[in-house]
Amino acid sequence: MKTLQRIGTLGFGTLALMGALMNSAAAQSTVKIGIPVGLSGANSVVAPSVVQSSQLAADEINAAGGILGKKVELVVADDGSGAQGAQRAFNSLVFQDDVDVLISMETSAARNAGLPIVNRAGKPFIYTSFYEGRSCSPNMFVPAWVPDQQVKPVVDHFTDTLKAKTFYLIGSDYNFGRGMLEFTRKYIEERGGRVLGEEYLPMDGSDWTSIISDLRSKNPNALITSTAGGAPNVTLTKQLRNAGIKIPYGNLAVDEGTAKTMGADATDMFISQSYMTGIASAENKKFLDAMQKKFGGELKTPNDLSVPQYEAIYLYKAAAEKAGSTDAEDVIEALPEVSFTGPRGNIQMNKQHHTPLTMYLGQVKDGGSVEVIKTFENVDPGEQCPNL
Amino acid sequence: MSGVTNQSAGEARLQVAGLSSGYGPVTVVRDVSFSIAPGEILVILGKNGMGKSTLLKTIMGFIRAKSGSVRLDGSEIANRAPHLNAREALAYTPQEYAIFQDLTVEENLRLGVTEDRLLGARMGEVEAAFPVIAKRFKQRAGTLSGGEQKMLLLSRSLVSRPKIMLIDEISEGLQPSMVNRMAQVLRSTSAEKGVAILLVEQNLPFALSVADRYAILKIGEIVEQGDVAHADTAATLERHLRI
Amino acid sequence: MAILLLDILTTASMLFIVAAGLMIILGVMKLINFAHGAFLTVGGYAAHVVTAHGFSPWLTIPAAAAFGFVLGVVVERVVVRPLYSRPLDAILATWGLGIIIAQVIVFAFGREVQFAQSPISGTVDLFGTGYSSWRLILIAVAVVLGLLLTALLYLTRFGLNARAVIMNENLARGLGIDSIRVRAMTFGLGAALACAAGALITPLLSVDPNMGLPWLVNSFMLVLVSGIAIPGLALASLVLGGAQVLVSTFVSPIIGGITIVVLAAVILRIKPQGLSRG
Amino acid sequence: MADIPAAGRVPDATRRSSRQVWRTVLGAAIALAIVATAPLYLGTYMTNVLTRALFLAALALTVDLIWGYTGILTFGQSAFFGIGAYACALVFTHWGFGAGWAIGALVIGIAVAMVTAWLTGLLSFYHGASPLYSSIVTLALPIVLTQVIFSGGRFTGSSSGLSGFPTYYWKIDTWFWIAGVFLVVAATFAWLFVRSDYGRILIAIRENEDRCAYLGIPVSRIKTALFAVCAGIAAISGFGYAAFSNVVAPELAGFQLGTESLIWVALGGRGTLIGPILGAIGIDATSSYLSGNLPFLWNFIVGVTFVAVIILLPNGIASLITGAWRRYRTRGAGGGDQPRDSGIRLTAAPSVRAAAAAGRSASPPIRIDGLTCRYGSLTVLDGIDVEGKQGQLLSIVGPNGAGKTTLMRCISNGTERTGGTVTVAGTEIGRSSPQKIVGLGVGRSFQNTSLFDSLTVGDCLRLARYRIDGARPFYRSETVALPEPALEILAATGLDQRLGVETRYLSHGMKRGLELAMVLATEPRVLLLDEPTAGLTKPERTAIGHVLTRLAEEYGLCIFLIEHDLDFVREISNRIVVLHQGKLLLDGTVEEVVSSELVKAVYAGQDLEATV
Repeated sequence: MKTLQRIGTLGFGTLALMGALMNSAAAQSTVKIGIPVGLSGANSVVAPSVVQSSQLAADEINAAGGILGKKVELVVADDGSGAQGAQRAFNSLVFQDDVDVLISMETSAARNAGLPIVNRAGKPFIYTSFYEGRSCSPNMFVPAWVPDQQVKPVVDHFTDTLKAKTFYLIGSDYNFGRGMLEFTRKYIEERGGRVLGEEYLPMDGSDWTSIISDLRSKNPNALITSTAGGAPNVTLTKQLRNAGIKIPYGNLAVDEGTAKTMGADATDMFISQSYMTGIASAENKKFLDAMQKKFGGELKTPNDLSVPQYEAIYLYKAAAEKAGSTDAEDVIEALPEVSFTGPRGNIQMNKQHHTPLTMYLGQVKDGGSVEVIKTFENVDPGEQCPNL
Repeated sequence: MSGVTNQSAGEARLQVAGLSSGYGPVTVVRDVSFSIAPGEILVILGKNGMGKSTLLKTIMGFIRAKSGSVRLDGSEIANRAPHLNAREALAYTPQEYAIFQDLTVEENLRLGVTEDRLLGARMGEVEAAFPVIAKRFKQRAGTLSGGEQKMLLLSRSLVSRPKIMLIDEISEGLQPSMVNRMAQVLRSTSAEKGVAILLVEQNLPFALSVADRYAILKIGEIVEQGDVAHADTAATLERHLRI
Repeated sequence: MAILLLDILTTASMLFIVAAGLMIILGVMKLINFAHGAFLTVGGYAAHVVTAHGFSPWLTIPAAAAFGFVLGVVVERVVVRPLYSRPLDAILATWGLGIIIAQVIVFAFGREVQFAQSPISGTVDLFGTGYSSWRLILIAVAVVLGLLLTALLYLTRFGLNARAVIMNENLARGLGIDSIRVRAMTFGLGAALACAAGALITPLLSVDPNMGLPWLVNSFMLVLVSGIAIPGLALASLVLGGAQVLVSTFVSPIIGGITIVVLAAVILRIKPQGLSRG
Repeated sequence: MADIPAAGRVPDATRRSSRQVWRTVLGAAIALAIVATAPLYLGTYMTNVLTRALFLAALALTVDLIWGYTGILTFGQSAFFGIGAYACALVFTHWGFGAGWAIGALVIGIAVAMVTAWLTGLLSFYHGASPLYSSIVTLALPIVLTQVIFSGGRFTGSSSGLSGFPTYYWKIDTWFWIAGVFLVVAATFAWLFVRSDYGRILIAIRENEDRCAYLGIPVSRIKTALFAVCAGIAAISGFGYAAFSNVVAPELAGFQLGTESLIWVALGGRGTLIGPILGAIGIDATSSYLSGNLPFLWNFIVGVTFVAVIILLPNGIASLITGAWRRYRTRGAGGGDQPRDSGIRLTAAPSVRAAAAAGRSASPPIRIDGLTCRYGSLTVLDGIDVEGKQGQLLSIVGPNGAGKTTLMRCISNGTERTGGTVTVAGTEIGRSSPQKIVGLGVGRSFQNTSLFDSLTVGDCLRLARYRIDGARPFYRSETVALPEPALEILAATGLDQRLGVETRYLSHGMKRGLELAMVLATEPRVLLLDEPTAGLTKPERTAIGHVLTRLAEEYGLCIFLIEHDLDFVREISNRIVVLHQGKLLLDGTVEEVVSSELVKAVYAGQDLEATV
């Protein structure tokens, strides 16, 4: 029965979307926001939550009169979590739907593939996903964290509080995985720690046997991992637990929702995020309540990808209003100058198109809830794009 | 001219009428008719490439009959799947690759019965006919000598308690003494159990020592038939089979 | 060193378990089942469903096998049977089937990672260190599976019929064996083994719509290298799995990931019939 | 298109082929016109989508050549596409950008792809390799390549690939034209290629690789060369794709794209060129349109359609249209089994009699010493010594399983025997492959008449002349030069009137005749015939017997004949070799064999034949 419902929902959803596509030509009195996102492929697990938070932002803005008096319209396209799909999605959003802005969370491959199209068209592009850093384009803005911001809380906590001296790093062999761990290694060494091993497995690899055995034989004080989201993260954690590894375990790639569904395997894991559902602020409470009200049982747990997406739409609104138009050039100029206070606090991007953020170090407790154990205010992204 | 019809359909165990078959567009067996009564042995004679093996394969259901009928105790079995024919007591012994070389003698015999438990009860017959086979029970069939392999073949047919045996050149490559043994077993099987036997042979002495009747196949057609005991037989065979 | 040995043994066991279903199908039906990866996935989801409904995690394996058998028999009838005479097309059709199964899973369960409870978790103390209990259990499972399959093939009537069909299908038919039924049963058995394998590896893996895919190519290579025989598969799993572990440990896990594929291509060039023949 | 000026000057006899070329050129011109005007009414988005699709269609084209025409199931064509794409991205990112760099990168891409393909071919297309093995290698190729890209770190951009490298930011229309012209040119060449002499060879390889080898066609070399050329084309399209889209990612070289391209080809219709192109464009463009909104449903539909097409329409969706067209045409023109104008003329090749005379003085045409062949513990042939003399018709008799066919095999394929030597005209054959032995002058016919079903009689004959006359890559020869005896057989069987008939429609007797004519077309000095008259009617046998006698007597061929029909043997043969259980029992004249006590003893009461 549930299956049927899902298929039904999917059917209606797509019908509605197609309807939206067909109507799009008629009404030019709207602001179109293109959302290329990985509905299929590696990002498909988290993509629905991103779409949901986008919908909430659009609804709220429309209820409050829209942007410059125009209604906000979302155009979602599947990028397949990869380069080819992203090109299709960006092409169709930019050239077919003629959107005013692209706001989305994507894989690095998809972002890289879409960026030339964005540049060619001169559209603003707010990339709402944390990533490995140092991707620069005059058109692209990043209100999410980069390694410089995320790694420090974990390493600092491990070295200062848990007195870890030796570390072991495990990642998936891809840009994000390697970028994160490269930074982590540097930072650990800066802090006087030692990295005993740094190992990678291909993205679709699922057999961590030899890496875990190596880890065990080197006997480090702490472990930090940065795998691809979804399956590799889960398989690594499962196999670590199965192998009885109990040293402090910092996971740079897991979000609250996944940690929760992992059950007992995730217990005691450390995670470092710019957003956690447990943030005690009026904005966060309001956001969570609104999400709950809007989506009810279908709600996907808001996370460190969907919340920046929500805020990014508001940032775009602020920029357009500051510029007084939705003209691409004006908005691009205005974006670094506006701010928005959302569930994560006050968000203001800098001249290098990246964002100082408050980071939270959390630990997964029995039952899957995440307890915030430390807050790091206004962590600077560092020199990401000095040439901008 | 084609046809051996000295039996009426009512008595026939196997009745073949107007049967044609072949490979793709090529017709190899043309309009062949004959019948065999229970306890009777018919031998099909002819040289290589005349369609003898094809005829057996068509009766068994391996090759599609293009036209004609095949009746077992009066009911049509033409173009029925071979495994169904086998289960209804047609025991077919092909000329080549007729045993499973990599299976043991026992396993080969088990494949002759529909259920494993039946084999034990029927082993007596095998022991009586070919004592050597019973002795080699656990041996791999491929390690048997050529003659022993042929004995295994017949044994496998015997344990299946067939109504009809279709046998393709069983005597080929055998020592004369062994050929005689085969002839004895076939004769007694047919006589004591009322099995109808269709033999395909090139070994004339063997064929004539076993069969009740003969038919000569030439380029797919039956060109001559008759009783082996008939006075004309020698002359007829001479005419058709020698140069 | 002891750990390395255990790693090799457990990896080989996993490979053996995962590839067995593919081998049975290839052996009897001369058909490469590229939906094998999808069958593994189905097994993982079967495990998920069983534990999500509160049944014992130990039930996941028989449940997956039973479901796989039914699935296999249906698939054989609809997709595979028309393609017996076109073996290369059958590869493509089963690959397409894999795509379909993955999509159906997405419709039914969504795209996200699912979880199945493990029958056993934690470690056992061996040679002074703890070693994953489930991995150790897999060694036993592989051994039992190998013995059971051998027994099935060599001690039962079904096995005798199946072997007869492998060796000479026409002769088998002439002896009353319904080779079509044997094939259907075999495909069912192969699918059942694949699904059971899927359930067996879920305690170490995540359940997601593509979980089986990475195993497909490796299983395929193993089966070809094995020369289509149970001892051959055991040997191939040990050799290739061992090579994978060694390369991963001493060279790099990334190169380890392609060890099986490359080594298999080389072995098959030298011994086209695989390890257990010639 | 270098052939076109030449086509203008060809004499009358080749009018039909030049019409073929002109028709192709006309088709290409129409396609180019469509390409030229399409951006005008398509709009930016569709132009963009189609530009990508056109590059992918070129990839599908190469898959069709390899799989559809030649029958090699390849999962790895995407690897070459990826190599071309990465050549572009790597050079532009790390070394430099400009016209010189672009050409350099393209050359590097093509060269790397072709060398990789050539090595892959060496590995997987050896004689006797199973078709599955080459599929395995092509499967491993993209997997390994993807892993290499992943581990390339910053250099290859790992999983994220490379993007934003400098490239030509031409207008999208310009890119569309580039892609369109490239595809049309590639397709035109491919179209002419598959209809040329070489194209027939590809189909022949697909239908019966082994027979090709026994006609002296270097199958492995042709497959490897084709693989390399297709790799080059795929690399060019990958290069174009990368330069246009300004991004490369590991998935461009991956196994998934490899299988996807198979799906395009299968759905479009393998072995049609146009079908796969339309399949690729159609599916890629539609998925651009639909997958954004219906990603899962879309994949599901593609999967179901794919499986259904494989099962129900093995020739793809195109076959629905071409099938209807063919039915429509045949209603007017009669079925495919009717003789049609084949456009082929037979001519006489320079006389083989002269050649035979020239070689008369040298060593015996064939000498076999101590030939032994074992399969495991089974000895099929045991120490056979025979010498075949010029102009001798030697019949090999013996009961089934005596090793007659194995003897033929051991002579015609150097890898078959386990001991002893075979010397053909003074040259020891060593471990030579069948096509090399054909080159020495050994022709072999087979027991079963498995010809090349979808080739016409004329095509088959030309195929048999490959070793002597070669084949042209973009052009179809109009004449087939055949040695006199081959022409005689064709005339005797009436095949010369049926040159345009596909061989599957031939009668059994005609197939036998064609088989023999094909073997003779290779101009052998030694002829190995395995039951050439099996299943023939009396007049047909007589005709063939007559030809065989003349071949031996007038043309000086040495003929080994396996024959059961002793009447026939006696009529035409002057020497008989008796084999029994792998041993040579007797070697003598017909009379000697018949009167031999030894033969009688062995065959006593057993074999009618030996009592001749």
